[in-house]
Amino acid sequence: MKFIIAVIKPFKLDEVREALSGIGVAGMTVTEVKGFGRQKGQTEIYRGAEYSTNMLPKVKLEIATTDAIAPQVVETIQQVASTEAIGDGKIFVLDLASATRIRTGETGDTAL
Amino acid sequence: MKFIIAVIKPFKLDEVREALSGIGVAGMTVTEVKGFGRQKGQTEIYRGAEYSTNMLPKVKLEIATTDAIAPQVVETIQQVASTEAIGDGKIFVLDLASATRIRTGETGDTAL
Amino acid sequence: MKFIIAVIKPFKLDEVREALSGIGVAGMTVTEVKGFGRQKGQTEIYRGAEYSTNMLPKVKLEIATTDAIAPQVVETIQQVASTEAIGDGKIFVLDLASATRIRTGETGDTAL
Amino acid sequence: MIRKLVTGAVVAGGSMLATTAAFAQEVAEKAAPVPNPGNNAWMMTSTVLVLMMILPGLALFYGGLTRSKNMLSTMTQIGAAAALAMLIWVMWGYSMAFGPTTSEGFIGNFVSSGSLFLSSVTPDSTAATFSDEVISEYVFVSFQMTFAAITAALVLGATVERMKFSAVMVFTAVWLTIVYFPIAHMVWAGGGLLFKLGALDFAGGTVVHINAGVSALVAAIILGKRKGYPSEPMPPHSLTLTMVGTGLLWVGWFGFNAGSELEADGTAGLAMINTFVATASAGLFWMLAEKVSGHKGSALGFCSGIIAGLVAVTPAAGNSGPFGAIVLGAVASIVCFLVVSKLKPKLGFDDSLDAFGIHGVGGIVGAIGTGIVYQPVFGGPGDGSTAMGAQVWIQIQAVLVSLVWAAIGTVIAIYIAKLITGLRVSPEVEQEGLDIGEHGERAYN
Amino acid sequence: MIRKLVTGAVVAGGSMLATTAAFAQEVAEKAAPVPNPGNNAWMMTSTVLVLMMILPGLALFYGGLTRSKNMLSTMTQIGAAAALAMLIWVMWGYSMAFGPTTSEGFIGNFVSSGSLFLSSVTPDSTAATFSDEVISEYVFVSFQMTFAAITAALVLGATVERMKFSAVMVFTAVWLTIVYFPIAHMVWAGGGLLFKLGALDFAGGTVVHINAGVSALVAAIILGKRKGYPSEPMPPHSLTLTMVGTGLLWVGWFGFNAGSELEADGTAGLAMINTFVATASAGLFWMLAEKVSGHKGSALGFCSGIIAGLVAVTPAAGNSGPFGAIVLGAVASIVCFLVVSKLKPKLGFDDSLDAFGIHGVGGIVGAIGTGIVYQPVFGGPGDGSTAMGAQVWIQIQAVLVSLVWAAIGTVIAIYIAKLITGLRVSPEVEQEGLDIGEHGERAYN
Amino acid sequence: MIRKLVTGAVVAGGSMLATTAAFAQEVAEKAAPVPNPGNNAWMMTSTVLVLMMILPGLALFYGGLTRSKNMLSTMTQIGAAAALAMLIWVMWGYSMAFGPTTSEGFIGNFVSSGSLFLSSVTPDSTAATFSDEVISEYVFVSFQMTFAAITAALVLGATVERMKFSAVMVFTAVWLTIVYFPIAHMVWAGGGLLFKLGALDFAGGTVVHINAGVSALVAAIILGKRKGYPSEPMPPHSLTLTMVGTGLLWVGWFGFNAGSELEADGTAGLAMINTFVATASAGLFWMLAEKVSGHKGSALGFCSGIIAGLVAVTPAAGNSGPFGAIVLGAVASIVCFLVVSKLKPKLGFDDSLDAFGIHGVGGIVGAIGTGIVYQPVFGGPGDGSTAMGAQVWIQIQAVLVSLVWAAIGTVIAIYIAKLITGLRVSPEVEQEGLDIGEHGERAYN
Ligand SMILES: Nc1ncnc2c1ncn2[C@@H]1O[C@H](COP(=O)(O)OP(=O)(O)O)[C@@H](O)[C@H]1O
Ligand SMILES: Nc1ncnc2c1ncn2[C@@H]1O[C@H](COP(=O)(O)OP(=O)(O)O)[C@@H](O)[C@H]1O
Ligand SMILES: Nc1ncnc2c1ncn2[C@@H]1O[C@H](COP(=O)(O)OP(=O)(O)O)[C@@H](O)[C@H]1O
Repeated sequence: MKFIIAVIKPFKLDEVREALSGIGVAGMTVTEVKGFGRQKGQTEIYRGAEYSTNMLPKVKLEIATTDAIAPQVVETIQQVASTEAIGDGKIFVLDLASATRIRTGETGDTAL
Repeated sequence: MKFIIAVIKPFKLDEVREALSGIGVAGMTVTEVKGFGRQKGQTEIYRGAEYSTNMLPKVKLEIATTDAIAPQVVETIQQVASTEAIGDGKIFVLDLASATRIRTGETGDTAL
Repeated sequence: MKFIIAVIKPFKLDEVREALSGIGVAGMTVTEVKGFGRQKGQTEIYRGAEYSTNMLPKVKLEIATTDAIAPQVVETIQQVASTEAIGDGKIFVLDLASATRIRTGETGDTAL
Repeated sequence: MIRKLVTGAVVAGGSMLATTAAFAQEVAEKAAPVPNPGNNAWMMTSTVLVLMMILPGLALFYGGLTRSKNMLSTMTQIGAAAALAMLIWVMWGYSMAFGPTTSEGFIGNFVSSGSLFLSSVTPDSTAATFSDEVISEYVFVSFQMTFAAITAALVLGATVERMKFSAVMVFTAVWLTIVYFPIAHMVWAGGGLLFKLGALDFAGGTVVHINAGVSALVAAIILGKRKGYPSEPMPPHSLTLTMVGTGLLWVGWFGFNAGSELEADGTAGLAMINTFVATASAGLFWMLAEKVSGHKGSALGFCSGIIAGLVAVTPAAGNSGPFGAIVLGAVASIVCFLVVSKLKPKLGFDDSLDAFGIHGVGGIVGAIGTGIVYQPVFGGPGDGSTAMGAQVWIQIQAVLVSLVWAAIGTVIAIYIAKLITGLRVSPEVEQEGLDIGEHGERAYN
Repeated sequence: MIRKLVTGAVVAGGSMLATTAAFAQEVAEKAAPVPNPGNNAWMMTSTVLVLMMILPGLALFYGGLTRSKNMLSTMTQIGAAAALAMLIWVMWGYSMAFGPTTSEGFIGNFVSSGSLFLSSVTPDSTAATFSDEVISEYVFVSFQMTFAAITAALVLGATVERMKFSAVMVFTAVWLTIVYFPIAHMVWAGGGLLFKLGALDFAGGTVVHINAGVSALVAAIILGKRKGYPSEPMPPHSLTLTMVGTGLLWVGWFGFNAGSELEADGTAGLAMINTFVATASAGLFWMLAEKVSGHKGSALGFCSGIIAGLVAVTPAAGNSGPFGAIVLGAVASIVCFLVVSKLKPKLGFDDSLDAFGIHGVGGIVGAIGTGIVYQPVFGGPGDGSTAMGAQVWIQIQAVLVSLVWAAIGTVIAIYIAKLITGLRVSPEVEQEGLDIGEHGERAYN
Repeated sequence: MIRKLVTGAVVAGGSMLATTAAFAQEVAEKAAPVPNPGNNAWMMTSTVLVLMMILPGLALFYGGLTRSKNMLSTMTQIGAAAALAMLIWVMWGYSMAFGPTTSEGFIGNFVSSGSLFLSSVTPDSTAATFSDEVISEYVFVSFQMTFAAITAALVLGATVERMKFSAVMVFTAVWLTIVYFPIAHMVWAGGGLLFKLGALDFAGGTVVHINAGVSALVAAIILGKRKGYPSEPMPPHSLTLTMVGTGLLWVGWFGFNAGSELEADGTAGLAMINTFVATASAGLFWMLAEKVSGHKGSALGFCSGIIAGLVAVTPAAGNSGPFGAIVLGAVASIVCFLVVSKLKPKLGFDDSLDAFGIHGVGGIVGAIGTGIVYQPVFGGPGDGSTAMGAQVWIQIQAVLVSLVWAAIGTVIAIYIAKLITGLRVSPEVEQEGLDIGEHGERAYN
């Protein structure tokens, strides 16, 4: 199994979720994060104090999938979340050693 | 070592934490997340506009453990966090290549 | 590639970020989390009811790096984030199977 | 001062209309007193200030103390209970408390009648003040209406986070009718039991605060504790909002206290300065009490002290000198602090937001203390005609009567609410929060 | 009551100065009426209350309903539009609406003139009330100024989250000049068209609410929907703040309604009690309507009902008895509920915060309903001299005139704003939020 | 107008009691002036409005600008300092500033005495206004009390996020005694130095704003910068709350400015309209200044302008025509903008919330500007008897005296606080936030 971590622009969340459920992704976990990368933030000014922050609001998705559909998940996210503008985000894939559904105690692929 | 990621219902947090400290888990990191899965959210109505969201508030635990106690951690979480109702959450186990305690620079099992 | 997860004290964030960009880390993702460990929280009192919480505000960094610079990243974080006081946090390193830049679809080291 | 009230009001306002129209006209032509616009202006301002105490004041004060999942429920219960109280007030409340027809004999101690649906009130009718002045009766009706509304809302502080919205509505309607209106009549109306006894209650320490506090306690006990209380931490979700609410309550309370003089005169000024200093003293003394008992002086402590001081000075506002008020505020604050943070955890009940601990206890301290600070030796405005001991005993009697009446009435009201609505939300709704469960919304998105 | 207004005001205040100074002095020496401080006090209080309705009241009410990324933009637009309105008011607004020189003939139906830059006003000049009293003209100018300011701000409820700040400024300036001042003149000034027609509008149902509501609708349609509306959920970011705003609006509205009597008399008291009970009734009836249509009674429903009730009782405040007011509030609440939750989703426009759905619709119900509740048979203060049917017909005519005038004027104003500023923010700014995009800040850090 | 004040007040109120009782009675029987309820009503309303400026107004304005970890600390410091000021005021403050016994000779320029613990005040005693009217002395005491309280609270804007709570308490007590009361006496009391000089200060530009601003600057410099300032970003944690605070300050300021007339007359109306338009103008001009210097017009800019305008119009409120006020607001706004966003970053001090940058600087602009806009040529109410140059020079002298007095007094007060309490929290507490470190609570859970 794979554990996929994707950092995307917040306004793409709904689209990505819909696309993923289209290819059979049953669940995911979503976190509000701040991203730091090439994309530069707007300059904010508070009474003359300028903050030019590179910390931008992003959304992080965590999705556990079977090995089989993992590549498709990555591809779908990449395509749907891309606006071709800097700051679109990243997708990271890690190996997932085991998964358990808390409700039933099932493990492995059926737990996802 | 293992890196265990568990997504549970928020109100189970205290119970799980106590149970884990009972089996010797010294630390963990907790994040408020939104979960998306089989469980469906309540319908919210604002002046006639209905939003039925499937994004539900969950709590994510991240726990680094030795290989030895990892199975026991998973089992404990599974048992304590289960209400046998849909939406109880998941437990994911990843392999952890290395761990470092920032304060001392210690690495490996003793850093946990 | 490696996926580095570091939990640090919030006020160290800026320093760590600067140090990392000094050694060429282009990006990272930051989350506000609550940490549970050896460090004990302050006691809070509301009209005579005492809550002594061990959940302390921390900041979690997630950084994907090449295998080459991973050790240096760990070391830098460890050194900069350390105050030698309890609760400084941890650094976890996981193996990263693949990485994709959403904007371009690039994968591997160049996507970081 | 309020004790000199309402027979006059009735004469000038309603009862004129109770006589034959012809005669009334004749009287009116001769003597019809015209309100001084200055007094009317002050009383309208006061009325508006008391509304501000309820919404947003009390809603924020209480709401900030609840968990965020119950924020809207708390605010909505307060708002809706107040709204219901207003409608009931114009329908039968005013009539029961201040109606022009004073019932004969025993029953007249407890209720009046004769102005259902405000039938006796017109833009020209007036209510007497304590001097020779009058104010427009509609203004008097509005002012008193806000008292009924806030008292009903205060009770809910003990029952939030678990009582059904429908139960709140039923309870409010019954409770006002069998508890609030009779007590208001007893204390403030010319023929009322405690009025005749000579109890001092400038702005409603007994009618509003003891009454609300005791009712809150009884309701909380019958309702039972919140799930998880006291083992689970339930920290206030926004003390910022609680402080905002505190500020607005303080601001609005000047309508309450200085407004209760019914005129913009020097006694209103006295009530005003007392309300300032008693409150300031109580706010600081609560923090001091925390300090002395080994904790840090807290923001919530400051807010709690402010409220305790306001409550305690309510019966004393025009019945004390400024230094009596400072002392009264300090004493009430310390007593409430001890009850809320030392005694309450030992007792079993869950008075969620300390409606009893602060309004009930502070109200009792204030009511009894008024008998003391009223005396000229303590700088009070009393003429010394009633000895201090005697006055204090009158005050204690008044407290006891309200206590018993409120307790019994609340038991009845809450069981009626239980019968009709089931009273308490399901454990699932309680877990998930009443905002989603009862109103289908979240406070913050 | 307001319909008896401003010819008198003009006589006592401005027009005296329009005559030769010598003559004026002579008149002044003989008869110069001196304001009763009580009336001045009440009117200054009322003025302050209306300001509180705008900032923080309306800013919170609207702001809480927007998404957090647009919070500052919403609040700033409201504040800045109000500020601009104040400046314009003293420059040419007061002159156009209530100036001492009533233009002759046809044009006099729509505007007056003669007090540009308040040239005719001094600390000693006065404005007549509806009886023999006067108030200081500066107070009258201030009071009326807040009406212009809040009306301009109300319109923005339909256009938030997408309209440029600069466009708001231009629109406000033009709109006040061609829509608000003429309508205020028509309804309230002695020579005004609708005034002469005999339309009842105690506190500005037509001038403020119908006017703002219709203008909001037109502006929203021209501006177009928010990106993602209605498919994307846009839940209110803080109903807590919306409830706070609701409370402050209710509190402030007493300045609006009871202040419109211009005196602290019994009719002001009547306006006050009506404003209480109509609102209470409307708040509860909205929740009831939700219940009946199968949902949970909601906090936002309660707030919406409160506003609908306040809007509806505005023209009726001193023109109704309390029970007329209760019924009016209930009816307006139910009608607005149906429009906002049943009708609006079917129509295509995006009136973001329901400025039309509540102010427009509630205002129309109130204006027409006032013709009914005014009648003595329904407990109203009317003397029955105008038959109910006739009065209702007058009210309908007034509604239609304002409707058409406001719609046309808004089209002009919005297109001028478009020409100068481009009207709408870029899609990127809209996506990212107007707080960052237009003001360079975040509401919460 | 205020300059005509307090000798009269003393005569009517206190000093009567300072003579033999018998004589006083005789005088009283002949002439005892009775307050008009309208004036009393307005003054009580004004008093309440000023309290609202402090809590919740200023607490929100300042609190929103701090980081969330210091929110409760900021609000509590403001509330507790104000509470302490109230107690001190009735104990010795009123006596020092407005006591009935004017000290002879040199010392009489700076303090009075004779009413410790308000010993000379009764519900019947009165204070003179500027005409032949009087108001109840308790009302005057209350009104002036709120001025002392808010001024103490204003200073804290420069010292938040690092000053100990205990230090705040000690500082406030000393500072009021050696700085505020003497300056209030100098400017407003009959025998006061600046009063005799002929300085114009309608509502406290010098006493409140310059005084608070300068003291804030001095305190901030002695206290030192916040850890991390200016390298670490410290964005306001909730501009929403800051805007709410701004709105409440504006609303409350009418009590401040129009209340300072002490009567509900036409001059109060003038003060009111000036307070509207100067503020509106300043709010918009700050945004404009941002725009012109290449930034976006910001919400915080709007708020800052509002406050700058309010500060500047304070001395001018009844001493200017509306157009003088508009210009004064605009000028003050631009000057404050330049100081706060251009000059301050270049200087080394950390005036955390710009108490000096806005209250100090805006106060100075207002005080000097008042000498100009007062002139009849600019539409002001002056009679031209004092030439503009001469008046401006008087104003400058008054500014200088307060500046020096406040600076020296603050140095003393802050070092006393340091001696007793240590002044500043430990670096750990500062890092972690004063809410947890000093009060043991979190603002948000
Ligand atoms: N090395 C990294 N490790 C973890 N997260 C990263 C890394 N680099 C970028 N990110 C995340 O991806 C987001 C987008 O990256 P950025 O460099 O701004 O644009 P792009 O991906 O289009 O090149 C960042 O805001 C951050 O959240
Ligand atoms: N494939 C997945 N990857 C990551 N998180 C998941 C995944 N599936 C479910 N989750 C998380 O687990 C939570 C519970 O899942 P859900 O399907 O609702 O219930 P259950 O686990 O009882 O079947 C979700 O809210 C989500 O946070
Ligand atoms: N086993 C663990 N798994 C995940 N996170 C941990 C673990 N142990 C500690 N942490 C995180 O590291 C933080 C610091 O740990 P703590 O034990 O308090 O101090 P120290 O690292 O100095 O020993 C905790 O607050 C928590 O966020």
